[in-house]
Amino acid sequence: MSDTTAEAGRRPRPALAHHFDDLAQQKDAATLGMWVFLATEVLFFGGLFAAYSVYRGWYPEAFGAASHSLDITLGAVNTAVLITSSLTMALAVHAAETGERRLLVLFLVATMALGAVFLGIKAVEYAAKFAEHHVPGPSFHFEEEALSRNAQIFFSLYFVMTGLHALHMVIGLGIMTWMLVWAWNGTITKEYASPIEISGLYWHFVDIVWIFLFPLLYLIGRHA
Amino acid sequence: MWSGTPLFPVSASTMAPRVDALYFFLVGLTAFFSLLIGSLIVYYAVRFRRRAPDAIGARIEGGAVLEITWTVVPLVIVMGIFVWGASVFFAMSRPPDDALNVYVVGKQWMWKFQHLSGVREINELHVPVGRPVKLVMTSEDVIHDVFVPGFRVKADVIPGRYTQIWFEPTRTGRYHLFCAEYCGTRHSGMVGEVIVMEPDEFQAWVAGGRAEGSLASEGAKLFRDLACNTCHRPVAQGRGPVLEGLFGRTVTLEGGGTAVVDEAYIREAIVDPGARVAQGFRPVMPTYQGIVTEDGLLQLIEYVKSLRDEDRR
Amino acid sequence: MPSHPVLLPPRHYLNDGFGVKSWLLTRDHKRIALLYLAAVTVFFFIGGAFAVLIRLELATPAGDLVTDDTYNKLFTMHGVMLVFFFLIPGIPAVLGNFLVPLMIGAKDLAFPKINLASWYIFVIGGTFTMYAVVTGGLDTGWTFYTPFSTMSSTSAVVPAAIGIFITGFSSILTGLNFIVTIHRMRAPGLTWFRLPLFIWSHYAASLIMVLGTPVVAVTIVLVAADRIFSFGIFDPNRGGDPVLFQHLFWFYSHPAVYIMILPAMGVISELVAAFCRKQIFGYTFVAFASLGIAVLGFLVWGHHMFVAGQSVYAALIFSFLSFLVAIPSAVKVFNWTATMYKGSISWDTPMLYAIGFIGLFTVGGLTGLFLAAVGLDVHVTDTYFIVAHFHYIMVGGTIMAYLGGLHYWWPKISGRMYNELAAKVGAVIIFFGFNLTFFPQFILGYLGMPRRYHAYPPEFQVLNVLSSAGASILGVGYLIPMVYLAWSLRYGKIVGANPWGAVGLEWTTTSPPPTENFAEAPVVTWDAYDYPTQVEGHVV
Amino acid sequence: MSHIVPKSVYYLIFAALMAGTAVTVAMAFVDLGAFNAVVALTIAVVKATLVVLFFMHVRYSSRLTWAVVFGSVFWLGILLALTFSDYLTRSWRTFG
Ligand code: HEA
Ligand code: HEA
Ligand code: HEC
Ligand code: CUA
Ligand SMILES: [Cu+2]
Repeated sequence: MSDTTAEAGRRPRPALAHHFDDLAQQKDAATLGMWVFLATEVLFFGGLFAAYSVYRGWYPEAFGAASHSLDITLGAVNTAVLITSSLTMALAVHAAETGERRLLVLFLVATMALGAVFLGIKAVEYAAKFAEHHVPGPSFHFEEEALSRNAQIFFSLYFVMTGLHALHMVIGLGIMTWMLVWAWNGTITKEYASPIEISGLYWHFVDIVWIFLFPLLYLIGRHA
Repeated sequence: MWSGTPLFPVSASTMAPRVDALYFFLVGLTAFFSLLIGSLIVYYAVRFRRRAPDAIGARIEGGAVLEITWTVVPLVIVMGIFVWGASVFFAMSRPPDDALNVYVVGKQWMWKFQHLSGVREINELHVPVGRPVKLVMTSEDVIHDVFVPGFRVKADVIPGRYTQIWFEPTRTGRYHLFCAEYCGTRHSGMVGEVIVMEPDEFQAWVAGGRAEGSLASEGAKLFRDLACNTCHRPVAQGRGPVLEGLFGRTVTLEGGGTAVVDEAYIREAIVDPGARVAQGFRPVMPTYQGIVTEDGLLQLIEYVKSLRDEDRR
Repeated sequence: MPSHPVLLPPRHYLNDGFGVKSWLLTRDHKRIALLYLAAVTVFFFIGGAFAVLIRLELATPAGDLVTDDTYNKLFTMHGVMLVFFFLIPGIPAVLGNFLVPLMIGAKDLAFPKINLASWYIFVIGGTFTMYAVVTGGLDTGWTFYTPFSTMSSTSAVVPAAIGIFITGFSSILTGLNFIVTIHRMRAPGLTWFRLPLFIWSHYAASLIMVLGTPVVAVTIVLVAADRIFSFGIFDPNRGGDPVLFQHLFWFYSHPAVYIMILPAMGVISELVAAFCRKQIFGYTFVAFASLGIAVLGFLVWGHHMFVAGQSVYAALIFSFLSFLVAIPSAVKVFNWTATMYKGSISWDTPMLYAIGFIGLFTVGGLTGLFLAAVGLDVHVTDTYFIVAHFHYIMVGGTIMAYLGGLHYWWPKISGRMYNELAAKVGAVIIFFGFNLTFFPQFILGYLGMPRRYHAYPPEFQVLNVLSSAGASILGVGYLIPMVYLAWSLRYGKIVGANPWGAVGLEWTTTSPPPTENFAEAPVVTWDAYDYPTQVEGHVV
Repeated sequence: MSHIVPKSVYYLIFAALMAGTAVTVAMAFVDLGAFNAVVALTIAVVKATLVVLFFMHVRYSSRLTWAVVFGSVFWLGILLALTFSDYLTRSWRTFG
């Protein structure tokens, strides 16, 4: 193991893996790796967006009516929560790059807290959907009888899209916990901030997905 | 051993020669390029075989002229094939107006055919020679596919909508009918025959069939039994739109947009009335999905098609 | 011939640690490649065994050997195993894993831990799918068409789907690893246009893995949601569109056929160059053809749906684009042929496989043109013509290239040479067995014999018997390399660093290479396949 | 060391994102016909672009990163465009 940096002894793991020449190469590789992974994610959600677009084109009325039954306030609040968490994440990256460890920990905790709030609100919304029998399947019931069949498609997509998004949030919380440990024990330094930056990329991506989900799911034909 | 083993399918429709011509052209093309490449590589492998253990090949960089040639020539060839294939396909997807209509319902694992005259058959389809036949097809469960190799036609049969193919038989005889889309356990047993007859024989066959009444008249019965006529009446005061003269017309929809009334539109109006609502009406019509069978739907459609403007009161 | 006896190098990746743990926890790309080799070989023989049963059943027109349900499970598992667990990972995860770092002068892939993880994910996915086979099997065809898979099939769709979903991530991670490695880990001086074509083709294939696989993953999620929670997204009775499933499925699965062929083409470029001792004619055109195939390959998926109820106009667009994607393949074939002109061509086994590939891929690819021509595809789609088309490319093409590559790099992997005579006999048997198996299927297809048929009209029997006879020859052919390659591991002649007198960074290090690949980090000052300037000093 | 984005930029972007959210919600209640969807999606695209450029530092990143971002969106475009080449033309009649 070649480890030339001076403060190597303090760290629980060597920052430079053996097969890289230097930290810059390692960082470049890791960053590119995350971006390529995010490209994968774009296409992953892209499949859902394609399905959504087809059915929304087919059943505009049913999609509008079903969308009305979602709680726009909770949706909007959640959007704000997630955007704020993106801000705290960006600030955490800033703190890592400038080597401010206390701030870094603080912002990571804030990001996680906001993420948890988002999931909490989502859970409240899901519970309401269950109570209203808006979950697709045998017990599905929709108030406007004539639109019921196609509203069910909307809710199917709603649950798959928000469910997969929530799953990404949960994974994000896991990553953030890990980063918190590294921030805490000093693995993250000014020189070795890239783990935080890369986790940040992931977090922001999940935010972007929501930025699209919110208008697509909550805001159809509200004026009507 | 080879007697009774065909190497080429019979050609029994007007479409068959057109498809076969394209096929033979492609066989020729494939033979030409495969033999060209094949003999070149074998010839080079022999001619330029390594003669000393440390011999090295000649240094040749490659040339733009050659590269452009063997990019452009295949490009021109394939564009030709594209146009050819597309024109055959267009002919296949455009049934002649005077085609004889037959409805097809596929289900695991059998074929049901309904002639307009009301004659029904299972796994056998009788048609007259020399007359275009249009099949309007749907499925009761999963995707199937009607395939008659002798006619060179094939199309998937999809639940929830209508697809169609057409053919004009050119010779009498019995031809294989296969289900060509995998549909479960007895997919390979979902086979039947198309029986092409002389027109007069066909007339006799129709007359001999035990028709329960034409499709449209069966539909009229259903229309009363399901109480459609409580809302749809030949006068404008009904709760639903007047259906007389509807078929083929362009209707305006609630919330903008228009739609041409064809078989698929009527089908949708019955199984999913909420999807497209005619202008000036509330979506009060209940869905008949699960209440009317696919066969029943076809009868209703034929009935609605048979309602002429003149029947209005 | 060297006068002194050649010995294995004292220290190499195979003797750097012994015992199960040193293998199962290895981060060394070369060892992971061998782990993949083991897994993939197992899956190949499982899938091949299903093929044997298929061909046995089809020897008679009546469905007499197995029941119809069993037959449906046989061809489904045959397709699933061989596509997802053999052909897609095959060349990239075995040869690519071994060679990408070596060819670009790197110590390892960019993410060695992820590389190991992807092997585990692969094995877990495979286990899941095998579990599905045991608990009821899968009878949907490898294409999982809805609503049959979601509403009708009573077989183990969900476990199999989960298995494939999991395996998808292994594929994504491998592709990601390659892309980052090729961008970031090249040796000094190794510019893009000095890269071996093997690297270009793996780069192109990786793009497809990364951009295509997620779509099929999410499609599988939707199928599972339909099946488990009865969501009805693809159920026409509840407003869903089964054709949408086909769009999403083929958005991945068409490009996936290029995941299967591009790495094979990369292998062929290496083989042709090495056994002609000559640079590849039109290097840049071949390199860009790989990228062209990867990009255009994403635009043609609808050609699997010409009769599936998509719009006539979409069919025309997809037909047009399908013809375009044939052009870069044609360019490659012509360039390989031109490379042979005035080469110094040896008849070693890998070259026999390369020649077999070029011929069979040409036939398979040209029959693809039949299918891209819409009006003709209507007649042949879902018949044995399709079956013949893709076996010509996948078995006649990719497997030929895989075997050729395995033979070519075998001395590098193991440090030893196999028995050349046995290898040549094997190659010839495989070639003849293959053609006897699949050529009759073209005729059967045009006659109208539908695929996935457990029983068929008696007039098709003669051709089917020929095909079954070919398959047994082919099966024997595949066993031969197993035997002599295994034998060579112990008794094969020890070879030096460069037994073929080939160029390329992988031949400059010892055989087998040390764990860190190169004693000294290489610096590249030459182009790929730079024969006249480089071959001096090689032990021939 | 790579470019460190000043905090003020983050706050500015944050404000823009919040404003964007407010505007989308507000616009949803105004009847613009088919344009409602267009407006909502345009705002979403703008918001996403801001996040990508500033929060995710793409504005300050290498050409390769740009290429990956552009590439992924382009591929998504392929998926949507060719899928809709089917759905939008299904009702067209074949001419003749
Ligand atoms: C590795 C796998 C692989 C590869 C590389 C290809 C390559 C091609 N395939 Fe194939 N294909 C499959 C695997 C593959 N295919 C499979 C598995 C299926 C069936 C799936 C299922 O339903 O289960 C299928 C099905 C399939 C269909 C759908 C048929 C149907 O279901 O109705 C079509 C239609 O267009 C098609 C076309 C093509 C074309 C045009 C190419 C081209 O890329 C070929 C290009 C190559 C050449 C053209 C040869 C070299 C050229 C020359 C020697 C020069 C002369 C050239 C010219 C004049 C142009 N393929
Ligand atoms: C990568 C891909 C791959 C490979 C390598 C093969 C290899 C072979 N395939 Fe397969 N095939 C597919 C991919 C592949 N196939 C796919 C995707 C389908 C479509 C599935 C679907 O419709 O869903 C298909 C379908 C398919 C069919 C059509 C089934 C049908 O539609 O009803 C047939 C029929 O002949 C067939 C035959 C063969 C044969 C004879 C081989 C031979 O090359 C196999 C040779 C190998 C061996 C013979 C193994 C050797 C091992 C032994 C001899 C061990 C001892 C064995 C026993 C004890 C039994 N395949
Ligand atoms: C409760 C009243 C009611 C009943 C019963 C009813 N319909 Fe309707 N139908 C309507 C109304 C209202 C509309 C217009 C709104 C719409 O398109 O949903 C309509 C529309 C239609 C249309 C489309 C007409 C157009 O101009 O677009 C068809 C076709 C149709 N119905 C057929 C039937 C058939 C067949 C039945 C019986 C199986 C039936 N209806 C039963 C009320 C009814
Ligand atoms: Cu019906 Cu196959
Ligand atoms: Cu394809």
